[in-house]
Amino acid sequence: MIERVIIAGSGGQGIMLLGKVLAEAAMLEDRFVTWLPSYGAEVRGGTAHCMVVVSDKEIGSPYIAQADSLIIMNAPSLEKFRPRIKKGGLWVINSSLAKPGKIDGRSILQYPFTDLAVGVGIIEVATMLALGCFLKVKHLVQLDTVSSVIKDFAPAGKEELIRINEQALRKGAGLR
Amino acid sequence: MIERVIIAGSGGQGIMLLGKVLAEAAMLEDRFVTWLPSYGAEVRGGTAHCMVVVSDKEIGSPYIAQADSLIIMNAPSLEKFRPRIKKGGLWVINSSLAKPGKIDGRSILQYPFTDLAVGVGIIEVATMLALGCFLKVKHLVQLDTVSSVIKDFAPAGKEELIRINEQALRKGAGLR
Amino acid sequence: MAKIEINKERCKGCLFCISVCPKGMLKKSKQLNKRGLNYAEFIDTGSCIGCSLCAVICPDCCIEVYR
Amino acid sequence: MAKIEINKERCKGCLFCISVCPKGMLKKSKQLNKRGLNYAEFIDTGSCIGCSLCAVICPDCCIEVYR
Amino acid sequence: MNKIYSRPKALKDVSTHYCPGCGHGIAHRLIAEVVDELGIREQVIAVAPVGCAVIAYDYWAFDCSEAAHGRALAVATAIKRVRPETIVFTYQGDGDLAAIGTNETIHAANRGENLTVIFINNAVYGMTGGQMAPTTLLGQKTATTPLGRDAQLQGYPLKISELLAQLPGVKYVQRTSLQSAQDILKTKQAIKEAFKNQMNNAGFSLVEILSPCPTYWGLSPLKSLEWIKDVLSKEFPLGRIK
Amino acid sequence: MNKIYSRPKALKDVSTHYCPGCGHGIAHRLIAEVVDELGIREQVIAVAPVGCAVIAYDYWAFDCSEAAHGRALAVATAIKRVRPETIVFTYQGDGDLAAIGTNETIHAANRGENLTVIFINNAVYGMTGGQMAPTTLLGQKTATTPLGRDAQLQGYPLKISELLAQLPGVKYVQRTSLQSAQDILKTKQAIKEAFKNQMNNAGFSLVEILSPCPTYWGLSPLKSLEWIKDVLSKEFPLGRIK
Amino acid sequence: MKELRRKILITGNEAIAEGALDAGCRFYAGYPITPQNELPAYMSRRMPQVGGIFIQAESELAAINMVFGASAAGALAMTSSSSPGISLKQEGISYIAGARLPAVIVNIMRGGPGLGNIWPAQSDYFQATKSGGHGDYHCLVLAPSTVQEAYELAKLAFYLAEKYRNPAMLLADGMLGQMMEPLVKTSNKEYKLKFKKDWALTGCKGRAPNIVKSFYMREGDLERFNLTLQKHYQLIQAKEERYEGLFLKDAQIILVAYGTMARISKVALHTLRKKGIKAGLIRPITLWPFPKKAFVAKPSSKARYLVVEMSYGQMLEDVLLTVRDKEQVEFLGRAGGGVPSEEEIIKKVKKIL
Amino acid sequence: MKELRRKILITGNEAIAEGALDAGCRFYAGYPITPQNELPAYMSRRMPQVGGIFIQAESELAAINMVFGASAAGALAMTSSSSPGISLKQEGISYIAGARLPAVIVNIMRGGPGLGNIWPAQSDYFQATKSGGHGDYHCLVLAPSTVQEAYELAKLAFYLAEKYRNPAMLLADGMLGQMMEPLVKTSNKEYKLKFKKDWALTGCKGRAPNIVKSFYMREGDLERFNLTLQKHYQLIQAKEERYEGLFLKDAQIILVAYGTMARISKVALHTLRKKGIKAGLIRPITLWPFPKKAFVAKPSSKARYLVVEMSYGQMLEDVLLTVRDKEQVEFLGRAGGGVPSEEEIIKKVKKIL
Ligand SMILES: Cc1ncc(C[n+]2csc(CCOP(=O)(O)OP(=O)(O)O)c2C)c(N)n1
Ligand SMILES: Cc1ncc(C[n+]2csc(CCOP(=O)(O)OP(=O)(O)O)c2C)c(N)n1
Ligand code: SF4
Ligand code: SF4
Ligand code: SF4
Ligand code: SF4
Ligand code: SF4
Ligand code: SF4
Ligand SMILES: [Mg+2]
Ligand SMILES: [Mg+2]
Repeated sequence: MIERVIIAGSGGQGIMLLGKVLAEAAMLEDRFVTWLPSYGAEVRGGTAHCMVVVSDKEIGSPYIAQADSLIIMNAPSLEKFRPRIKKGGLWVINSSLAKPGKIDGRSILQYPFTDLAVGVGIIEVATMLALGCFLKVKHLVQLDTVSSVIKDFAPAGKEELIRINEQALRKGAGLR
Repeated sequence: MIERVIIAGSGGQGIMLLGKVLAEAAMLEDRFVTWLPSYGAEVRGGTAHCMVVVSDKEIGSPYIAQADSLIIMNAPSLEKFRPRIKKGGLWVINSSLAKPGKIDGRSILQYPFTDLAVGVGIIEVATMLALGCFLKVKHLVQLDTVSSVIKDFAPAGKEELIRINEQALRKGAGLR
Repeated sequence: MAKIEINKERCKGCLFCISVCPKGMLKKSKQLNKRGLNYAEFIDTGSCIGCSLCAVICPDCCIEVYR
Repeated sequence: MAKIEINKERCKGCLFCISVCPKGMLKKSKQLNKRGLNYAEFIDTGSCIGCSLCAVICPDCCIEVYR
Repeated sequence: MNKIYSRPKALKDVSTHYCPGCGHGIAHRLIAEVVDELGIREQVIAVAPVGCAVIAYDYWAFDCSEAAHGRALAVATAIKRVRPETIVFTYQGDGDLAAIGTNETIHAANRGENLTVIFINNAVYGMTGGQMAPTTLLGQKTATTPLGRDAQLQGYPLKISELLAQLPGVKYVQRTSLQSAQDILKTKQAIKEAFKNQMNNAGFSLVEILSPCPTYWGLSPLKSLEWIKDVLSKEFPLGRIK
Repeated sequence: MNKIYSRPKALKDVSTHYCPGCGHGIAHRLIAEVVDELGIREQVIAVAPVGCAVIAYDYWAFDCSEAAHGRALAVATAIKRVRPETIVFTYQGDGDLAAIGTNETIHAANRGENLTVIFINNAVYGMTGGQMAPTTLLGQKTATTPLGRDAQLQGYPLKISELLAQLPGVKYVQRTSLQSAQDILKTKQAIKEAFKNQMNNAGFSLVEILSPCPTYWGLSPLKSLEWIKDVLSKEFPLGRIK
Repeated sequence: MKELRRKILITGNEAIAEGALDAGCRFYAGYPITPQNELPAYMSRRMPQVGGIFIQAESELAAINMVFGASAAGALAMTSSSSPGISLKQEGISYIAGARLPAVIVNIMRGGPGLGNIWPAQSDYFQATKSGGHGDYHCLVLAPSTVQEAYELAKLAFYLAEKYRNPAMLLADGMLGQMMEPLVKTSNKEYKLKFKKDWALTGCKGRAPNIVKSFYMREGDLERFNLTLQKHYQLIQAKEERYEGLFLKDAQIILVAYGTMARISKVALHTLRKKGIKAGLIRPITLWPFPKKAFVAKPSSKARYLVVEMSYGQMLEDVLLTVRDKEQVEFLGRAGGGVPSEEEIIKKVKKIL
Repeated sequence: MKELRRKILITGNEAIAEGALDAGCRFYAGYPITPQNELPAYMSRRMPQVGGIFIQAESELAAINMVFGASAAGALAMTSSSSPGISLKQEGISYIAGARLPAVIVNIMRGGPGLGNIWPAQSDYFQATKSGGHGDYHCLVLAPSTVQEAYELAKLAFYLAEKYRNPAMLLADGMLGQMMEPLVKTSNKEYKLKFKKDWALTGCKGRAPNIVKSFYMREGDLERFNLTLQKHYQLIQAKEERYEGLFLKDAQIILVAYGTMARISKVALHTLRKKGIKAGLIRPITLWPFPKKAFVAKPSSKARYLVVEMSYGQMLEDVLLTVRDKEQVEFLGRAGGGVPSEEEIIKKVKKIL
């Protein structure tokens, strides 16, 4: 088993964190895992992305030329990574900010994560919604493991934050 | 034919120039010739020396481990280069400033070049006396060639200087 | 009578122009541009005095001023 | 009553000491030392006041002063 | 209606890679405007060393040279000496000019090279991710001063413009800011002065510009302008230094 | 009679390689005397970079480190930070401190490193054969300014002590000379002050010493002292700078 | 679950820093440059916590010379940078080698030459292994290929540096530096990290003064010193070669790769084996000394080597110098940010066989 | 006598400067360091006479980057230094190579590592030929062995630098730099030294703006640039190998040496021949590209090579990479100021045969 995921969006959306949460969860489940941040002057302005590879064998390159899954959180990322997914790969798209237009293949999950996040209470949890949604299809890691990572990452005394994030995760996983 | 000459004395004596005059004369007589200045922090304070190799074949190293001739203009140089002459090599020693003590072999020319130079008029020409003296034995180059080099080296309008240098050279060559 | 034109695709939504306009002619868009950002919009109420302050402060040279 | 001692083999003949002695107690040697240099000599005429100026200025730390 | 404000010719009609609210964009434009107004676009050679503005050559419509980090003034010195008929300027960040390049800066200034220096002080290293710059304020948190800059450990914000002003070879030193439209216009005047000095062979001229880096100040663009006004320009006072 | 002036303990009983009349010998001795008088010989660590005095470690009887040309203050910064209980000083020429090492000099000073700097200004590069130094005077002929230093081409003698005095991290800056016995005694006092500052954790202290290089000034030793008095110290005025 | 907690997810850059700290490194000086910025950032947080010293130097030159000073004063000292910054440190590294000081230098390589870009590369192999600075000296060069190994080789680098009083370099690329992987911290028990430093500068209390220097003025002295160094290098060469060998017994095609390139080669190797192709792998862990012994045990005289690099044939030269027959050696390389992929390796292997 | 006047007695350092001036070099920036000080001193006198620019820079870093700027502006530009100073220039040299700028760098080598001493050495061969800076680049490296050749190769260095838009290095040692020998100046007619420089920075009058840079940010761009560079290097390798071969036809023992070491080897060769020993000499003139073709024409398969260096086996590696059978290659090297003498070479040859 090897799963290569590219997660992309804009700077402030918590893209890197999404990837780290996924990677950390995979680690806790004793998988081989790598996480690679985006390179280059792209950091300025536009898009941010990271690459996560989860496998049950040693991983060669953490760099993903062709992804098994794409989690896309805004429009420019969609344009940028459109050519970077394998045939038949899974698209998870934040339709609040990105309209995919015509995409080949049927594995497309698109939900308005940003709008839903505003519903849950804070816009930042859009990524958790997307992660939940992604995991429901890919079963890469247990939701419970992700929950425990969320708890780990949160600063002490931020129970409320943890609750909202977990809620978003579960809600994402429930989207259908 | 190859002749390796080390010329040594103190900083202000014109040691480098002596070597250059000899080298230039050899060049004018179409010999292969190299001139190498002294190396290192020795330049400070103490002694100065240069190495001149004259040959009718291409010259390998300009560095002289064992000299055919030593021209020694002061006492510290004598100590320093005492071990650096071949058996049977020629010593030319400025006895005004260096007392050789016991030296093996018979090829020793020692004259009070500094005192003689004062006699000629300027102390700086001690080196020319030594050069003349050396050439009288070694015949490496013609005295006339050296004269022409002296003329070449002198700044314009310094006829008197040229005259004194030439005089010193001839006088050196006449010492016996 | 003056007006400005904003190149909305170049706009990065820093809001500088909005903050300097003495006439309050600019506001943040609801829409996103292709960069995914809320850009500055010129709401032409006819009060623009062509002072060019908005253009002077724009880091992305998005604004042209007409008078 | 004072006097100085000069390490003549260390002396480089800069003449600094000679130039600073208020009593003119020092002079340049006629002889050369082993470096081949004319060194400074202390001519003890009994006037040395032990002011140490000669020692203070000596770059080669050749001079000791006694009083 | 006539167009009374539009993109200067010396600024290519392309979008930049800078973050929203970044001062580099403003400074680039001001230089381009001055170049246009002085009519020297075909004479100008820019030297842009490593820093967020390393690809300024993609934005300016005149000859440009890259420079290794800190070496802009060495490169510019040579260009100007080889081609005295051109107008050569450097565009340097605080890290470039006042950290790794301090030596080149001091000595080019001391030689009185007839150059124009545009010095973008944003109190951080932008390009590399917001580390401490020589100009970082005491207490300012950066990627390498997680507890804030501490005078005991990291020393004081370096006022290199004030140092340079001491040197006899230096003709003109002015500190300006991009904190408001008015300040931007003053900055433009200073830049123009600095270019004119070179055209008049008057010697080394430098304009230090306090410039927002919202990204690594952790502030919104607008708050960044306020921070310049309320905090940064208190440590780095605006005005003519020489 | 008692011995009232003799070789300090901190100065090894060996002959130096310096030219006749070279100021390095005097400066070495003064430092050794101060070290003896403060009783810190077993605490001191010297950093002597490349220059005529590179083998100062052969003359001083305390711990010494070499440093690459210009990097003495980087080396010293680290030694002092690692061993705050020691007394660390650098001994740098004008080429070292004010040309290739300008960056290290300015930044160590700006960090206010608790160090002592002995700065030997002899207005030339001695070690390499008398080339122009940053402190070379206008008109002064050197191996690389055969026509004399020209402000137009080579800039002005760099007064780096005055620059350093501007920095808040700097505690003490004094310029002295070796031109006379009196000046030598003043120099010693300044050196002592600079060491005491470090012992009191007061921060960066620097003594700039105008020092004769008869060899590359092309003057006799005595004329060299005169030249310091009549010429060099006119450009580099003696006294407390900070 | 608690048990698993021992693993931490961390970047290669941070793992190196953590390894250094665990080895006892208490002095770090560096200057920002991508793609190694996580390392100084991490040090800036952690050093004060462990009572160590973190200095953001004014330049790479200052940083390497601070390391010189810190090491001269007896500290375990380190600096890090990436390609252009490492070029600037070459004089300082040569001085450290010449003064026989232990020190660790980290190069997280990026694309060159010049400013190049910040993508990963392995184009500084020559610089690292053949002494980019002046003089006949060597750094020990260690090349981790996982985050775990980055941590461990950081410790090993300090151990070897201290043991041999020699600079040691960790050579990795931006990919390894910036990626995160799980790390399990290990104890130091393999290494005795306390060496007597009677040469260090501490103030000469109760002993003769110490001198730290690389200058040998008197005729013959520097040559003698160099001969000592050469003996020292021979000793290191004899004792410290390290590599990982996989499937060498029956291999017909042996991939030779280090660092990130070795990870990718390893995956290619497994794929090849699955396809029935007898592939093997030599992964040099020490680049200097180059693991010659890995090439001694070569099975069949018909076996071929395929050197894979993120550069245009640098380690290749060491392989050619090591194997008996140069005809046996093939090469695949990309650089400037280009990384040979698993597929490219497999394709090349098929072409060779 | 008049006729003979065309010869001048001059140091190697000055001969290089004179060659550069005759080639049209009009920009020099450098920083003092022994044993190359005669070169900048000479330039400081001569440049104003020919309307050129001489700058004593504040450091070696400033100097190499001034050369970058001067070359970017279209001038024939040069810098010189000795080993430690050349180490400091490595970043700058890599930038010059990355920006495809012509420039000439002179390294008058001294003993290393570190401060070492100021005696002659050849210990920077690796640094010069294997790119001491970061990235996959090459300098053209030329190694004169007489003062006459120092002059001529200085001219050739400019010619090749300009022709290939590539940095060229003159690699010599302190002995050659400081010694005087007769020089006969030659005309430039072999070289066309006017190249069109439509890339130079002159102000963009009547053309699109020019950009001088080594930065390639967009994915793939830097790799593409590197591939262009590599092609360029192959071309140079194919066209510019230069060497002197003596008595290769029947040689049983072939000395391989460059620079000062080659002069000494040549004398040893003649002595050996006189003694009836069939010795030969390969003297690489270009060190990069290394003159592989010199080794193709090897006469008898039993002939041996003796590589002689003032270092501990650096060029040796290039010889080993070039010859078919490594067993044929023997080595004699000293460094740190030690220079193998004629006698040592002869002794070694006798031992081998
Ligand atoms: C020799 C070298 N060291 C470090 C770097 C990494 N680097 C690139 S730009 C930069 C500093 C950027 O700061 P600044 O000059 O203030 O410009 P800004 O990005 O803030 O505008 C650094 C450290 C480099 N490219 N080269
Ligand atoms: C990197 C480097 N550049 C240049 C040199 C050569 N060098 C040695 S000392 C020196 C300068 C000496 O001048 P200064 O620092 O003023 O000391 P002084 O000899 O005058 O006392 C130079 C240029 C060197 N050793 N290393
Ligand atoms: S020109 Fe002036 S008034 Fe008009 S929109 Fe811009 S800032 Fe407002
Ligand atoms: S100032 Fe420019 S970039 Fe900023 S919001 Fe206004 S138009 Fe957009
Ligand atoms: S101690 Fe004073 S008086 Fe005596 S010799 Fe010295 S300078 Fe003269
Ligand atoms: S001051 Fe010292 S070195 Fe100079 S002459 Fe006097 S004793 Fe000799
Ligand atoms: S990081 Fe700062 S300086 Fe760089 S582009 Fe962004 S805002 Fe501008
Ligand atoms: S050259 Fe100058 S500084 Fe050096 S030892 Fe001689 S007099 Fe002193
Ligand atoms: Mg900045
Ligand atoms: Mg000096």
